[in-house]
Amino acid sequence: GSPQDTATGGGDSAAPVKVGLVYSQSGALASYGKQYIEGFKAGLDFATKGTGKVGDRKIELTEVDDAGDPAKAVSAAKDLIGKGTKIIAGSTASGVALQVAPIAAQNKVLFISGPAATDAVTGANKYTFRSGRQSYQDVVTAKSFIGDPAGKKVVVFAQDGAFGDANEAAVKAVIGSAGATVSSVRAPASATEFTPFASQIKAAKPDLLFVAWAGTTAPAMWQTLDQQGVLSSTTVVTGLDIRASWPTFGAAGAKISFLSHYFDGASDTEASKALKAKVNTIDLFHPDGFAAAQMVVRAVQEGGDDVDKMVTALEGWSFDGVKGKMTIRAADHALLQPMFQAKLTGSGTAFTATAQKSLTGDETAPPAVAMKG
Amino acid sequence: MTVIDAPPAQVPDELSPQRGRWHRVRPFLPLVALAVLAILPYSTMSLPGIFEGPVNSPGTLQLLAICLIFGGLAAGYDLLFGRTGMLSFGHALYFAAGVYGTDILVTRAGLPLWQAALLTITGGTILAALLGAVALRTVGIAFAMVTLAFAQVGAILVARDFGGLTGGEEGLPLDVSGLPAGLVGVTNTVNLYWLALAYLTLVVFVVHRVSGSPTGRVLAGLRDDERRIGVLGLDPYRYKLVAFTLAGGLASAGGVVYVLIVGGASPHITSSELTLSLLVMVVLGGPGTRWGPVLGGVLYMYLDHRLTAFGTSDAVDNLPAFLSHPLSQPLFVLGTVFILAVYFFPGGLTSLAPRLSHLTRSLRPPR
Amino acid sequence: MLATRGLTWRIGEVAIVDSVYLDLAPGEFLGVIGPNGAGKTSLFNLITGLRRATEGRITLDGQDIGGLPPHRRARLGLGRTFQESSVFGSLSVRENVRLAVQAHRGGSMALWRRAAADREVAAAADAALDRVGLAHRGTALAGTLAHGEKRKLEIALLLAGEPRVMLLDEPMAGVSAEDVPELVAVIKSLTGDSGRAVLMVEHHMDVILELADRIAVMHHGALLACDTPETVMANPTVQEAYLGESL
Amino acid sequence: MGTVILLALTGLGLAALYFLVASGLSLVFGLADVLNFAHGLFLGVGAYGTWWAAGNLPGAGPDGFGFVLAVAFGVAAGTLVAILVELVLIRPLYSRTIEQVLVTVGLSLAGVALLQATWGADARTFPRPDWTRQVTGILGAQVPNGGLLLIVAAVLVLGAILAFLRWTRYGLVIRAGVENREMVTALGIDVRKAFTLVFAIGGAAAALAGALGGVYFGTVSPGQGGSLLIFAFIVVVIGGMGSVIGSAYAAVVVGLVQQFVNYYGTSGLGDICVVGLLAVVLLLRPQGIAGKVATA
Amino acid sequence: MEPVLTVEDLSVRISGLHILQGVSFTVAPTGVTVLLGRNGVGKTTTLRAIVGLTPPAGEVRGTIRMGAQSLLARPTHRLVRGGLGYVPEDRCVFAGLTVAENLRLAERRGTIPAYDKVFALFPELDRRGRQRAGSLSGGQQQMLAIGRVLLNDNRLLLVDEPTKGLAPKVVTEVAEVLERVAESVPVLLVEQNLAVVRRLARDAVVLAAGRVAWTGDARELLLETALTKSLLGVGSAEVSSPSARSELASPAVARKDRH
Ligand SMILES: Nc1ncnc2c1ncn2[C@@H]1O[C@H](COP(=O)(O)OP(=O)(O)OP(=O)(O)O)[C@@H](O)[C@H]1O
Ligand SMILES: Nc1ncnc2c1ncn2[C@@H]1O[C@H](COP(=O)(O)OP(=O)(O)OP(=O)(O)O)[C@@H](O)[C@H]1O
Ligand SMILES: [Mg+2]
Ligand SMILES: [Mg+2]
Repeated sequence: GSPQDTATGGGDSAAPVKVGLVYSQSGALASYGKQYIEGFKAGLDFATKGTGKVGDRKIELTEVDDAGDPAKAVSAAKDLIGKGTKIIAGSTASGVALQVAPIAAQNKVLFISGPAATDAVTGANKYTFRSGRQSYQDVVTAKSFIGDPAGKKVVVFAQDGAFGDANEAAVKAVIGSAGATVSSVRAPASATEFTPFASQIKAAKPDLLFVAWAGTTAPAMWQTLDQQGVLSSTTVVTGLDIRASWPTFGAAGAKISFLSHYFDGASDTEASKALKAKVNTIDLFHPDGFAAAQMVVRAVQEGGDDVDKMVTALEGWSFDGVKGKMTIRAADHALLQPMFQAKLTGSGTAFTATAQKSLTGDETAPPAVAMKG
Repeated sequence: MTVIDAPPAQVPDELSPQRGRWHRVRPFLPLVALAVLAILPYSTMSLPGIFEGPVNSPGTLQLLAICLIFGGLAAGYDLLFGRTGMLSFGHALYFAAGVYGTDILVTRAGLPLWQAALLTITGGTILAALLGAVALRTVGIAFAMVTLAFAQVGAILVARDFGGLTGGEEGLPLDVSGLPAGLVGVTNTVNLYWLALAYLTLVVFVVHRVSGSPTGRVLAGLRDDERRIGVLGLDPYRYKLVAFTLAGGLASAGGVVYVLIVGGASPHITSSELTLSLLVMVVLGGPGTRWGPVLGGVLYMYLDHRLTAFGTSDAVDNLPAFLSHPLSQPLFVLGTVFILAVYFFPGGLTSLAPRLSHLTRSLRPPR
Repeated sequence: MLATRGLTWRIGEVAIVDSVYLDLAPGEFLGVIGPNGAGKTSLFNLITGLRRATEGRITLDGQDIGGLPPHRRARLGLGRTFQESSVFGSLSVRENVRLAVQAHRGGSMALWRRAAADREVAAAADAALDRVGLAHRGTALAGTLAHGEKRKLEIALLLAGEPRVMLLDEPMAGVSAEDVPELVAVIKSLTGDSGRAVLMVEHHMDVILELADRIAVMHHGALLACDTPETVMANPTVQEAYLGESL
Repeated sequence: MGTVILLALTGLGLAALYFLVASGLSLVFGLADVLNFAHGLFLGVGAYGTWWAAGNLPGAGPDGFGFVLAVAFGVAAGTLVAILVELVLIRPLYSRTIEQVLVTVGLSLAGVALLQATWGADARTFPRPDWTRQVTGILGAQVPNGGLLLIVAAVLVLGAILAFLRWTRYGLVIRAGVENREMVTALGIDVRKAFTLVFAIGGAAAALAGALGGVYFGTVSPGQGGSLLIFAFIVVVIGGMGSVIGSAYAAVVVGLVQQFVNYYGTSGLGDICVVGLLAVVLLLRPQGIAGKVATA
Repeated sequence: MEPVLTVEDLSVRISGLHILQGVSFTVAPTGVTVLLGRNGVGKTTTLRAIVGLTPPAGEVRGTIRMGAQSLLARPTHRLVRGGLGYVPEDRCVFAGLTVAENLRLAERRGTIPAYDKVFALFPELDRRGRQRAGSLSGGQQQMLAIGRVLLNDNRLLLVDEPTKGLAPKVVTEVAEVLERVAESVPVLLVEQNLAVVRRLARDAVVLAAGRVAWTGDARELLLETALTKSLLGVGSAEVSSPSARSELASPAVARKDRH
């Protein structure tokens, strides 16, 4: 054989459609990955009306674990592409999404990124889409907590690195441009003792504190903010993470205003009912998997085996997802979607989130970016 | 004088001419292996269970390419650890310098690949020379810790997205628009494979030549007794620095190839865990031997990648929970395999060969 | 040739080596004796640069070498053996000696030449091994040698470097009676030819007496006497402090 | 002023955490000469053991005596694991230092993965008495009780280890055993028992650190031990290999430096300072702050 | 008399090398039995096999008995606690520990350590109690190594080249110490210094090529020129010559010619 052979995806109209799912089954983000895949399967069921087929063609899933490692994800993607897969979805971690996206473009396959929240996936290239929200949408939701930002003082507390940078930049762009003064307190992601940062925040006397913190040290961080009196002195906004993390807020939870991508009960759509029937309790990243499946079905329906047709079919498409009305913006493939404000109540290990308000996809739309590739 | 059997010659391979039946054939075996590896992509053979697809499928070639890179890296690291007895915990830094250096120069500065590669390798080598010059003022565990500290600073700089260059924890995908077309796209994975093979060959050749050279002999002496080397009239510091710099340069060259294969840089390659896994690879294969580290590196990376597939396979899923849960964690399997290897192949995989031949010899009827 | 002037090494308040004045002429064989702990090995360490003297000067051919690191001193022609054998345990006996020969032939950084192909080095190494009677053990790993064999290897390593001044630290310790004459002959041949000077610490008095032109006696770090064997042996302090009752 | 006191006291709390993690590491490294990468696993076992006991062990709970019982259970679990590890994995490899390190590396990989396989990758809420979440006002600073608890525990552990080394022969036996095991046995001492004991103590200290770290962080997660380990290593090395007192000093220095630099400097500088400190200390004094001067 | 130690057909292989090939000898219950032989013949290996210190790569066959009790396959520390004292060849003092700590380590549970006895023999050890053993001179280390075993009561002492590297005066002292020790405890001694052997030994065992070449009365061995020549490779003149000092003191100074 030739070293440059790749299997060609069958043009046969009854051949199954291969879909590769590259996501974290193990590693630090394994539980995000688990929600994603459950959501995907439920979504596939929903979008194909339980047949698992689009027309006559079966959707054939290949799941690959990337363990959160971009190198493994790239290997997996190349392997799948080599075997004739035209659609790849998944990417739990931002680093994975960013490195798989160029592979998709180079090889002209469709890539639908998953829970990875980095803004950089939006507009990455023509072949890359996303099925989850992006950091910017979080920040726009956060803005809705302070009413008119003009003249207000906003502090961003975020960890060092790209995630923190993106959040800080987004706050400056969204709230700062609306007239608020934005400053930031940054901490190393490895920090275990947060008193210095809490003191800095307190000294800044903000009207709104926006916290972007991920990782296992979050509970210690919240406790310190609480102990040093930050939570009771200002409005504190942060993203609501997966259910398993809710109890770790402890008493601090009641003092925080949450912006939420999704939580069980945030919406009451057809899709959410279908999803709930499958997974009992919907969690943060179930909707991402669900939406990805809907997009896959749409792409296959309209595009068959032609990836360019798939792209055209998805661009500008609106559909009813778990969260409500979702729109794929044609210009940069941003996924416009509703976002929520939430409150957390409860104690011990039993917490419930209740929706305060929901924002439509247009209200939280990120600014359009130019398509890079 | 005595009737005691003469001891078996246990001299490091490079430093003495080989004898025996294999005498004539042996020097050519590596060439044969190289040739087989070079034409491997033309084979459509399927090895179910070992690789996902046929040998020449892009996925398999990609996996093999990564394995080969790490084989080369491990061989380079062995120049420090196995051959000179320097325990560096910061070797990942020079590899990462190669990866990030190339990536930044290509993606952010828009340099052509060859310039970026050249600059990166030169830079990586100089970095190794400078940091080595400082770190080598200490010995033993202190040396290990100083190198670890340097590498840790590198890791922090990368993770903090210093100057917006590295992409922080999200990593930096390689901008392929300026790259030669032959290195881009899944269909061209084979070229990356050949590149990796070339890198491995280069490293093995360099390490082999260097350890067989007069300098290599000094390095071997340093491993045993540094004070004695000084008293013989050789400056231990200079020799160690040369080994350190050379190994650093080889590692950054590996980084250049790696970034092409993976198509981007991500911060976990800066972690001390990578250095630890290099150590693991070397010990797994057999430190101070020519093929041990290569084998160890290839095997380690193979397991690292393939175990994720193993963990999700049906065979594992069907086991009772107390087995299937741990087994579906690739790191659990890797760690366990590794512990078992330390136990059952002390001296590394390459020590198996003499032991096996010993076994066959003792099974053969005496003449 | 080699001279020390007021050489002193203190640890805290204690002088381990105490203001030693020594002169070694070309071709001379100077024996060093002294009770255990007198500072003989420490003196060697100062001369070869493994320890830095706290006071005093060391000169080799008139050049002050007190500030040089060990390898620079070795390159100037200073060679030594160690009291506890220190050989390269994971190398073969032959490789050990080749390394020493190579070190002597110039320490340039040859990364690409094949070491095994250097016939001159190999020949010189084999000659050195032959001289100490270890040729038949050439392929054994040095770490597995029996004690006496290691002592011989030490001497072979020294020979390979062709030093002009040799410091031997108890070369006979642990060598079986049968091999003593052989080793004595080897050491004797060291000085015979080329104006080399030898400084040897040894507790075997018969060996010292057979080999040494002069004997230096150390006691509590200081040089008690340095004279012909006859005079030294007759010295009552030496008899009392060092030789003691005969067996 | 209040800020300085607050930073100093919380810095000491952090130092106490580092010391708790480092003490066992230092003991095992200094005495048994094993660079124990599996220390993070022992931490994890201690933390998960406590967490499990508080929920499942009769009599144990998140408060009062029940909490003490839970921590005791966690420490016992950690100790047991450490003993098993020593008996099964480390003992057969004595005098093969590198292999020992490698086995502990393998163990740290496998062990953490095992914790994850059993209890999932996500952080779990850690049961802890309510007062540990409160603060105490000291000279105008609101000092978290959790940090104070760590300081008290660290002082107790330091005292206990020093007493062990000072008043028993084991310290001697082990130091000698590291140099030459064979000779220790040739003096009629069962050196293996002594090594097992050291591992047990190291494991117990680690497990206690894990449990108290759980109190401090409010959660347990499989990777928690590993992330603390790097600073513990730095503390051990700066303090001088094997000197428990040295580790204590070093922990204080590292904790305070991090805390103050993080407040007055830019973020992340604290970490770089600590790493730089390590390099400087090693270059100036390779044996660490309290390490003895090595002789040839 | 029953021998205190019986070694029968002892064979030791270390990583493929057949080092001892069926060594048999006995140690008398009183006095010094000396084990002789060239470098590398296996003397140290024999002693180490007796105390159970053969390296892991080694394999020991045969029988080693103390009285009726077999010593093979028993852990070293048990053997030592049972009264088998061992002074190793390279002294093996603990370099990082002080002299006092080295001694303290050698104390055995249940017996009162005889510090006064040791310090009487080696006052140096008392004086240097706080010095690190690694910085002791070679001779001082040897004293420490011997002192360590003498702290306890033993049923048999195995001593490997105790006079190696010692000043003549100390050699004499060590020989005297051993002589006195041997009055109460039997000693199996490896020694190269024939003067010491002559002074101490009652029985001798000569090893050659991994086997026992000769056993018998030590005096007989040292007196028979032919025997010493063939077994030990030295002329009896050297064996029986007076010490260097008396040699010098005599008018017929025979300083051998140098060339
Ligand atoms: N690093 C050190 N620290 C403290 N004391 C030391 C150190 N090095 C040597 N000494 C002491 O210095 C003295 C001289 O030691 P040295 O080894 O030079 O003696 P020596 O004459 O060679 O004895 P031997 O004949 O027994 O080998 C001894 O008392 C020794 O304890
Ligand atoms: N661990 C080992 N591995 C391989 N060979 C060994 C080992 N230990 C000893 N030998 C070999 O066994 C032989 C006997 O060694 P041993 O030390 O018993 O001799 P010895 O009679 O005590 O010699 P010496 O008088 O020099 O002390 C030597 O040839 C030595 O090389
Ligand atoms: Mg000496
Ligand atoms: Mg011996």
